[in-house]
Amino acid sequence: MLKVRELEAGYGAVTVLRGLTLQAAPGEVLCVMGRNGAGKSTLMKAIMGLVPANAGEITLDGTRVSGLPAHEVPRLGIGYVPQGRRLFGDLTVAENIEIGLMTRRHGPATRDRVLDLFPRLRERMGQVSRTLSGGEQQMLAIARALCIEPKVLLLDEPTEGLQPSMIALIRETVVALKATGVATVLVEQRVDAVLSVADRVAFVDHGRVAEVVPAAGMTHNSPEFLKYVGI
Amino acid sequence: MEGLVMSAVLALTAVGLALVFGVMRVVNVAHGEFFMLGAVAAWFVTTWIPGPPAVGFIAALVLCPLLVASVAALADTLVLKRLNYDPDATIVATIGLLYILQQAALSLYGPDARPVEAPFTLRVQFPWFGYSGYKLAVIAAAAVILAGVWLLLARTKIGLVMRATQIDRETARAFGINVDRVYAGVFALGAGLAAVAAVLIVPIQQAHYLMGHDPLLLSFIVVIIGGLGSLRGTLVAALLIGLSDGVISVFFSPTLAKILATLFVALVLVFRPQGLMGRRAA
Amino acid sequence: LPARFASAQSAAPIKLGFQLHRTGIGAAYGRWYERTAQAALTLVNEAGGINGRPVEILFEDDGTDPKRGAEVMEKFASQSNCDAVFGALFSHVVVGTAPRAGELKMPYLVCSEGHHVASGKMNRWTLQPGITDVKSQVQAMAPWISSTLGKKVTMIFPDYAFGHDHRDAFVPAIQAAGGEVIEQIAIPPTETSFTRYLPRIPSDTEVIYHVMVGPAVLTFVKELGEFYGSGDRPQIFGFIDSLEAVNIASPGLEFLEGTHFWEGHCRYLQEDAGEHEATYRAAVGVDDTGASLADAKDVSTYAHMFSVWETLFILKAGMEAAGYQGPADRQKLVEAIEAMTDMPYGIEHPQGAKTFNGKTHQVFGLQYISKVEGGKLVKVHTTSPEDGMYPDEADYTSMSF
Amino acid sequence: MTGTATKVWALHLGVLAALLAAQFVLPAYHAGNLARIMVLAVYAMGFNIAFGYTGLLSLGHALFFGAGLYGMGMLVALAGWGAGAALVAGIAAGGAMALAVGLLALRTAGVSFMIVTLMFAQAGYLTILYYTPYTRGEEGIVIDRAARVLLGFDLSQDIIRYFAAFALFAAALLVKLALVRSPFGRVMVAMRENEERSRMLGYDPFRIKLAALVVSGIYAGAAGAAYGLLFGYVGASFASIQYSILPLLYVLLGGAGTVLGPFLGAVLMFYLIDLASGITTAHLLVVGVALLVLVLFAPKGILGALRDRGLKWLP
Amino acid sequence: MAAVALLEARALTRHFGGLRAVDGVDFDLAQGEIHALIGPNGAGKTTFVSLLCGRVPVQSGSIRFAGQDITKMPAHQRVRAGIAYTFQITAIYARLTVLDNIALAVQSRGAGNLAAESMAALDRVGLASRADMLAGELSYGHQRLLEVAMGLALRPRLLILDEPTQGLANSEIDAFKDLVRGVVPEMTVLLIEHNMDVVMDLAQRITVLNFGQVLATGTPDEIRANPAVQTAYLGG
Ligand SMILES: Nc1ncnc2c1ncn2[C@@H]1O[C@H](COP(=O)(O)OP(=O)(O)OP(=O)(O)O)[C@@H](O)[C@H]1O
Ligand SMILES: Nc1ncnc2c1ncn2[C@@H]1O[C@H](COP(=O)(O)OP(=O)(O)OP(=O)(O)O)[C@@H](O)[C@H]1O
Ligand SMILES: [Mg+2]
Ligand SMILES: [Mg+2]
Repeated sequence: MLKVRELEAGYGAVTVLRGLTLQAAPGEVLCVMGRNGAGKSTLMKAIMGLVPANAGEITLDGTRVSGLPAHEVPRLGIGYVPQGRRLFGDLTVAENIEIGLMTRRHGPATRDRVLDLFPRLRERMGQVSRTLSGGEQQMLAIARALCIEPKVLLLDEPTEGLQPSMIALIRETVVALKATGVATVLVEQRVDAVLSVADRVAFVDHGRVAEVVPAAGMTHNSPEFLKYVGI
Repeated sequence: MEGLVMSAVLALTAVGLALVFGVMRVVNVAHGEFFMLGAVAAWFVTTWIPGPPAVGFIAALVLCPLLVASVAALADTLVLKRLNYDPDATIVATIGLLYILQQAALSLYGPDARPVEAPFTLRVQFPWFGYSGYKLAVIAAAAVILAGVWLLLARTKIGLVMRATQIDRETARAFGINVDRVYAGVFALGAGLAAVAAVLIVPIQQAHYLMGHDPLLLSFIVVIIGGLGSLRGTLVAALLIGLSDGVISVFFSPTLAKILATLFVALVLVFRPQGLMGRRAA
Repeated sequence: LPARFASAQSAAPIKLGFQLHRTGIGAAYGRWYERTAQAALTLVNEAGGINGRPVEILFEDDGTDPKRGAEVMEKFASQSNCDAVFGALFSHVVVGTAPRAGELKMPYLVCSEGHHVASGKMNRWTLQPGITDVKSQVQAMAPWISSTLGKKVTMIFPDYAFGHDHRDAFVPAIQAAGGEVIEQIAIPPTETSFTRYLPRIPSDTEVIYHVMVGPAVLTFVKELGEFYGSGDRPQIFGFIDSLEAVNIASPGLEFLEGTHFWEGHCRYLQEDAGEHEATYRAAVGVDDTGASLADAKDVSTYAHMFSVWETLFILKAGMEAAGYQGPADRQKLVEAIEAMTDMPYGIEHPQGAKTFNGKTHQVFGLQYISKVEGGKLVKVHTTSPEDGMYPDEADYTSMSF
Repeated sequence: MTGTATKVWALHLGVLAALLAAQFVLPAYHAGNLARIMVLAVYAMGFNIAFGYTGLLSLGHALFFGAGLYGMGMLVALAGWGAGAALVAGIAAGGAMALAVGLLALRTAGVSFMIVTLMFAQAGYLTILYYTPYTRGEEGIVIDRAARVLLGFDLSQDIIRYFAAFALFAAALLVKLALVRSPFGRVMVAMRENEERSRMLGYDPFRIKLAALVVSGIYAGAAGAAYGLLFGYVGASFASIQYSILPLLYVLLGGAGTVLGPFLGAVLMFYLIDLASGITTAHLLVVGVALLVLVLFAPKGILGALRDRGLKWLP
Repeated sequence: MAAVALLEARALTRHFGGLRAVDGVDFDLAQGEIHALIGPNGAGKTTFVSLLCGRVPVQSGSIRFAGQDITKMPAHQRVRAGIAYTFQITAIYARLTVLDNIALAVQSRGAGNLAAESMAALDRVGLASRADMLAGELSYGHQRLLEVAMGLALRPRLLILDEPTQGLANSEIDAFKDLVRGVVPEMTVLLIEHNMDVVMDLAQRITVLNFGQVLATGTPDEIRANPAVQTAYLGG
């Protein structure tokens, strides 16, 4: 289980996260919502060790994650799909996958399992990833993260800029992952996307989790949406 | 032929620079000093080690690059890393490094140019003039090492990790790549390659504490002309630079040939800014 | 202070600034220039200093750079209040510094070989009393080359001012001596390898005249050796500048056996060396092969560094002649040096007797030609002072201070 | 807004006033140094306009400095021109050279630009060496003292030299200050920050960069011509690559994209070398270590660091 | 749609190597309309508008804008002629303040009172309170807004918005819709969007691109009903 407790983090003198607490259990999809600039991406980066935690603690199954050098975080089993995909654009699809596999030294078996989820990628292993279409790039970014066989998967706005059919595809993938026992933390702006996959929704406001609400029973008109993301 | 020797050595040095520049985006002004350090160290090693020149030379060929690589790795961890590889700050830092290395060589080695004995003195005699067998060996050695570097980059996981780091270091970290170690390694490898080039050249040219200047400039030119990130381009450019003024000097006085060659190469870049083999930036 | 310095009130030391090529391209020379100056200084002070005052030398690195050279001059004059400045060898430093010396009214005694002083391009404050200029050296050499080595000469020289000076002086000189220059190979300044130029040497060349400087010269000599191999080759005459601070016995230089060199001062102790030679060598710390007493691998810039020694003694003589008291007498010092003519052989002039030309601010002396025999430089010819004379090109004494 | 403007002008006029007064209080040695530093600072300021503000990292500025130096020097030494006319010609030569280089080199960007300018400068340097009969190559030429008289002032006199250097420096500083605070200054910075964006705001990157480079070249040419006139020496070493790197170093030390940074960097570098060489014979080591320490503590240069630590208004 | 045509593109083509990114597109924009451009990822939308605004040179075909042939006109002149483009991938001056970012746009069109007009432009998108922040320190969504604000500040005749709502929270999307509605009919808006709510809400006409070619053009209702669009894009 991923636990974030009283986390404070920011950029230089700017503090963005101010005592943020949340947790995600295996097999659960936790959606994180909040206004622009609330600190959602910063939370993801802080978990990954890419932004240093100034106070508070992050643990994964009891192991302390915060304070580790950034490159050791994924080795514990945390997969990350950054906002804007951030593929290794000049590398081929196969090489991007290879990097993912190297993180925790997984072999061809893992690769096959992941590619089974994304048959389209299997057709394009030799293509330079920069030239993939937006949706394909997003698939690759998720596939790459899955190659580390994560216990926790962090997805930062994975449907951004995608055509509706692609969005549906990504959503299906998230649901499929749930069944494998992965804890998913999903940053998402679209209410309908959230409602269709989330188990719980955490609303971030001013660097804190203001409220955590079970998704079951929420509708488009739930007051939390109005309050924290302004609908 | 002379141009080929020069091209070979230049290619080695330039590939070292290209690695550092390509992966780390660091304009390493001290690259030439690593070259110099390799040459100077080669002099010390060959002088200390008794026995036939070949023994000392081979020892130098192994030890000097290692030594220079460790100096570079040290510089990386102590200074460049702390600067977060900020492009401007690293220019100042490597200028500082340049001064330090130059002074170290001047104080410990002295200002004189000193020769290192070639490992063998085979001479290939053509009817009209003679040619040093050692120079042919340099060309061959450089070719082998370059092939090795190419294999390393294109065919191994180390190469893949380096390329991934080059493209996006933050994301590389998020996939378990120890970027600090990759950077230190690349900086060391780059410096080591310059040192190898220097050890190969000292039996032909002498070790001198200011000898790093020209290789630095030429390497930069070669790297950019070749097209960043293209090993093949770097090679072609090294050949182009190594041979160009030789060809032009058939028609003009040597100095004028140098001027024209310089302008010519500059114009190549003006009309093909991405370099010979480089990809045009998006 | 030692009692031998005359009186307490005048015992403030005389301060001399030394523009030292400690770093930069001239560093190989600078190191030995510093040692030579120190040795001469010790001697001067042991003998009672100048005008009864101890002498002190301030060494300051000029980085072999004209801009820094001028700054160093400024420092000597304005900050240290030196009485005179000397020591610079590389001509761009000299030319870059001389204007400032003139403005600061600082006697500037250069140890460079350039023709720039005698050509009248400097100023009243700049003098070259320690060493003969290139024009004179070359001219003195030409008759011997033509008569002994051969008449058809190919010149190989660096394609910049120093090389051009050689070309401009040697071509007419060898013609006057009945020879001719059949090919001139000017090597670009940034070159580090020379093999590609060597095929341009005409096959009927009788003498190769080479003058290269900088750290690449060893390469040049080696490549020349590789080019000719053990086959026939023309006579070879070079300026020792190519091999200053380099051991003739270095690997790759075997080829030099039997070739000739100009030497400003014979590096190897000659059989017929003058009486002061041994004293001079001991003082500077050089053995009979021209290497450091402390380290036989550390070869000196023997052919040039005497100029530093001699210049210090000229300063002494000049100051004594002028009754030099302090910076206010700097002009008198220059006038006193201008008035000098004969400089007889002695410990003050261990390289040989010289004649100073006050009008051109240039000294003229003997030149030596040596042959490499058994890995040593053996003197085979000494030019006469007249060989190197040429008509005055300037009269500094008519210029204002 | 106006509060900032007052502070800015007060600071810069204050610096100028202090420099003006320095001549009367400083010992001759330091005054002499300052004169030299001010001229070189003009060169670095020009470099900063291209590099610090417009983002054009040129490694060929020695060509523009050299154009000013030789443009002035050759006309005086060979054609017998007067100092005033030659000075103007030297400045023009710097600008013209920058224009010519810019027309070609600005077709490239980033590192390619860096290398193209470097190579043009190298060609220029070799050209100076090649025409030794006129230029005396690396040995250089002395500008006759008699020729160094401008508007009746003898530039070889220390005081006059100082004021001449000061006048040039002051003019350069104020013009630069006005320039970078003008709308055009903001557009230059826009080029540095994001060229594609600027194009889509309706600016022509090529022309703006060319204009900035020409201004930069004019500064460099002015510094070169003034250097030759004030110090009486014209030599090829000033056109060598070292003199292209020098202003870069000054600018980075003082703070890229700051008005006073280049001057500060020049002062710092000069005294670093001067003091270090007084302390030890291994002075390059001291200078090298000092550079490392400086850059570790102020990676954006001194003024850059100050700007980050609160003096946001520093232009 | 009786309005006069502001922009006419004819047989516009741009290939990258073998890839037909834009392939013979005919396209008209009426003065004062809000026109949406949709299509699958990689359909060539960005490339197409890049041809219109001059960021990518035209390979063949022609473009007329306000009666003038601008096919060969360089990008910066097209901006001056009244075509503004906001980038799909945020392109702001990260190290300049928000105010400077806007000022650069305002000064480009030669405004009188730079400071006042810049603040007014920021106010319109609700960024006035952040005028002194460095643009790079804005959150992603605010950077998007700034991007749009710069386009608006140019007061163009044609405003091209490339996925402007990407990364915006729902509340901001609503504000954004109001903003866009407010600029017509003085400006004409060409909008690339994947968010169908926004498209259907705002657009008067929609063009669908697929594989570099126009698949359909029509009103929102027509497009929604078009089976080809359903399969190619909206998914099912
Ligand atoms: N590199 C940075 N330096 C300084 N401040 C930053 C930096 N990156 C982000 N910030 C600030 O941190 C805060 C949170 O940013 P973050 O990117 O986490 O927001 P977000 O919730 O992901 O927003 P969005 O929905 O727009 O992506 C913002 O106020 C932003 O201005
Ligand atoms: N400079 C370029 N070089 C090569 N191919 C390019 C270039 N620019 C775009 N492409 C390719 O052209 C095609 C169309 O790209 P474009 O960006 O126009 O798509 P889009 O419709 O905007 O997609 P999205 O909705 O994902 O933004 C893509 O396959 C893309 O990879
Ligand atoms: Mg975010
Ligand atoms: Mg697009």
